[in-house]
This record gives sequence, C-alpha cells and structure tokens, in this order.
Amino acid sequence: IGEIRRYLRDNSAIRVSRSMRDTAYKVLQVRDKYLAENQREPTVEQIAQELGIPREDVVFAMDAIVDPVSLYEPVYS
Amino acid sequence: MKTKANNEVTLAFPSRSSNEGFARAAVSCFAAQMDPTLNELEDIKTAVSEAVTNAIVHAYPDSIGQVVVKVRICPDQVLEVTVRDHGRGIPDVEKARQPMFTTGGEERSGMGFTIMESFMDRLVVRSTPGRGTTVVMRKRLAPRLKSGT
Amino acid sequence: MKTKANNEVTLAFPSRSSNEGFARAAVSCFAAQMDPTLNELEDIKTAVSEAVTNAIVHAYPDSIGQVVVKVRICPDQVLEVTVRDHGRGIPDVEKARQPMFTTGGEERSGMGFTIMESFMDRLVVRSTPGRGTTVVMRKRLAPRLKSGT
Ligand SMILES: Nc1ncnc2c1ncn2[C@@H]1O[C@H](COP(=O)(O)OP(=O)(O)O)[C@@H](O)[C@H]1O
Ligand SMILES: Nc1ncnc2c1ncn2[C@@H]1O[C@H](COP(=O)(O)OP(=O)(O)O)[C@@H](O)[C@H]1O
Ligand SMILES: [Mg+2]
Ligand SMILES: [Mg+2]
Repeated sequence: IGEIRRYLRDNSAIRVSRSMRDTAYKVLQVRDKYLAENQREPTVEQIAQELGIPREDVVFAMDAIVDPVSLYEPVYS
Repeated sequence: MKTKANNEVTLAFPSRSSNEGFARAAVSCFAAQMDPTLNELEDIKTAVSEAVTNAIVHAYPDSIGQVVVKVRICPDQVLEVTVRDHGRGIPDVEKARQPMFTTGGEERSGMGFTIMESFMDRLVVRSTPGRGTTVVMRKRLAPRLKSGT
Repeated sequence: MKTKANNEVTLAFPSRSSNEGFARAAVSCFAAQMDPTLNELEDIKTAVSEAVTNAIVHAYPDSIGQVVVKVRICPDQVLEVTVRDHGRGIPDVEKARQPMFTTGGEERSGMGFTIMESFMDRLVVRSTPGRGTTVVMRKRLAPRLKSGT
C-alpha cells in the first residue's frame, strides 16, 4: 500500500516542465523527419496532427525549451 | 472581497470558437508560473474551457461579442480565473447551475457549471439578463514540496 | 491606416520580468491559428520577446507599469503585434533604433530594435517622452501549400 501511495504521489507530482520537454522532443523529431522527407518545414498543424495533440500544445511545448540541445541530454540519452 | 494578487493578466478576444483553445492555452501558460502538476493544470484547463465555451455559445448566440478572461495568482498558491461577457445573461443562475440543465439543445450536456465546480475549489456566478455574465473560479494548488526527493 | 483583422486578442499585464515568457508563449499560441512553421514561430517569439523586454526594463525602470500586447491576424497571412507601454518614452526614436545604441549599460546589447526589424517584415515605433511607447511589428507568413502530399 505504501508502495502504491508513493507511486501515485510521485506520478501526480510530475511537473509540467518535464512533460513539455517530452512533447518538445517529439515535436522536433517529427519536424526533422518531415524536413528530411519533404525538403521543407512542416506547419504547426501538420506536426499537431502527426502527434495527435492540439496546435497550442505544440507551440506551448516549444516554448518550454529554451535550449533545444539540452533536450537530448540527461533524460533521453 | 478582493485578495491582492501577486501577478495577473487580462485577455480580451472576440467570441469566436477558435479562441477557446487559445484562452485555455494562455491561461495554462500563465498558471505555469505557479509550478502546477499536470493534473492541476488539466483541471484548470478543463474549467476554463467550459466557462469560455459558455461565453462563446450562450452569451452571444447569433453575434460576435467580447470575452474577457482575467487570471490572478494570489497568495497561498491560489489561482483565480474570471471569465466575463456582456452577452444576454442568465435569468435564473441557480437553475442554470444544476447538473443537466441546458438551454442549448441536443448537443449540450448541461454539465458545464458542474464541471467547473468539481475541478475548481470555488465557483461564483453573477449575471444580469441583457447585461452579461461573470464567472469567478478559484483553485488552491497543493503546496509545493521542496524538490530533492 | 488600419487593416481589418480576422481575429485579434489583447493581453494586459504588469511589467514583471516573469511575464516576458508568458507574453511570448501567449502570442505564439494565438499565432498558431495561422498554422505557421516552427521557424516562423521562432522569429515571431524572438521579436515579441525583445519588444516586451524593452517595455519591462526601459519603459518602467524603477516601477511596475502596465504592458499591453495586441495580436491581430490580418488578411494574406499577415500577423501584426503591437506592444504598448505608458512608461518614460524615447526622446530620439531614430537614434534608439540604431544597432548597438543602448541606454541600458553593460548588460544590454542595443540590438533589440535591430532584431525586431530583421525577424519581422515591418517595424513602426512611436514614442512620446513621459507618455510611453508603441511598437508595431508585422510579419507576412509564407503562403500555406494545400496539404495532400
Ligand atoms: N455566459 C453565459 N451567458 C448566457 N447563458 C449562459 C452562460 N453560461 C451558461 N449559460 C446558461 O446556463 C446553462 C447551463 O450551462 P452549462 O452548465 O455550461 O451547460 P451547457 O453549456 O451544456 O448548456 C446554459 O445552457 C445556458 O442557458
Ligand atoms: N519601451 C521603451 N521605453 C523606453 N525606452 C525604450 C523602450 N524601448 C527601447 N527604448 C530605448 O531604446 C534603446 C534601444 O533599445 P534596444 O535596441 O532594444 O536595445 P537595448 O534594449 O539592448 O538597450 C534602449 O536602450 C532604450 O533607451
Ligand atoms: Mg457549457
Ligand atoms: Mg532591448
């Protein structure tokens, strides 16, 4: 029970910044893939559709990462 | 009684349905200053979405009017969101707040106010028929633990 | 000369530095309606950030004042962003717009207006000393290809 409670607490305490970094990482992946395949930039709507999230979330996520390089560092490597 | 806010923003936009998503996103961008959890932010977004949708669909049913959203960060991790319109108003607020009550026909659930009430801690609705409606919602976020473990 | 906007939003907030990030995010959430590319969005955010920072640090150097940002979506994929303050104003706008000109000391680059000019298509600056400053920026986004490929 303590285990579950701890899990729930940790889980519900996920900060927005962390989740946004996650989304931002996916957004950049979709962008890079699209660019490689089409030789042009995808629009926000195209990215949103690919990820199944609202346009605003794409934009919001990109705002959460000031330094795109740092995205690829600790959490995902 | 007005609590002093530590920070606040006012958004004003026409009652177009495309602005519902904007309002929801803008409120959550602003609330992000409070370092909410994802769950808290989802609750806030859901409540804001209901209130703004009401202003768009009920306040100005056949026209475009102004919707004003004010977001205030108050002491003790309290977020206050006010959604105001100058639309047709609500004749009987108590009745309108009942679960399942709707004047909107088939496609409306009548659960908007109930959702605002359950996702926020406090809901005040003031309305004058022919003059408009003001919805004030408050939510106290869980105190932030100092990070470390 | 004012172009008719298809949609617009007004944001008003106190000149706290924490609101710079909010303004940038809110403008880009709104501009998302135009379906921009990430590059276009970056340009817009950079320009908005410079203009809002100026209102925060230069317009109200020792106090907190109101900053108003208006975002308009105009025909032909034109985005217009207006940043207005009622702060101390700029005595010589032409001089202030020169690259490297700053009254801000060491930590300022004097490149704010130059950045706004280069990331947007048009920049108009109006200012009255003691009364405030209005910066209007416009950018035309690339025409959208119809999707299908
Ligand atoms: N801003 C408003 N202006 C006018 N009427 C409103 C407004 N908000 C709510 N109402 C009225 O209250 C009723 C209940 O609202 P709500 O609980 O959100 O359910 P629903 O929107 O599904 O009808 C609406 O059907 C409408 O008659
Ligand atoms: N909103 C404003 N209110 C008052 N002065 C301003 C404002 N914006 C810019 N200025 C003046 O113009 C100068 C140049 O601005 P900018 O090009 O952004 O460079 P910087 O901000 O690095 O000084 C500033 O140093 C300041 O003197
Ligand atoms: Mg409703
Ligand atoms: Mg500057």
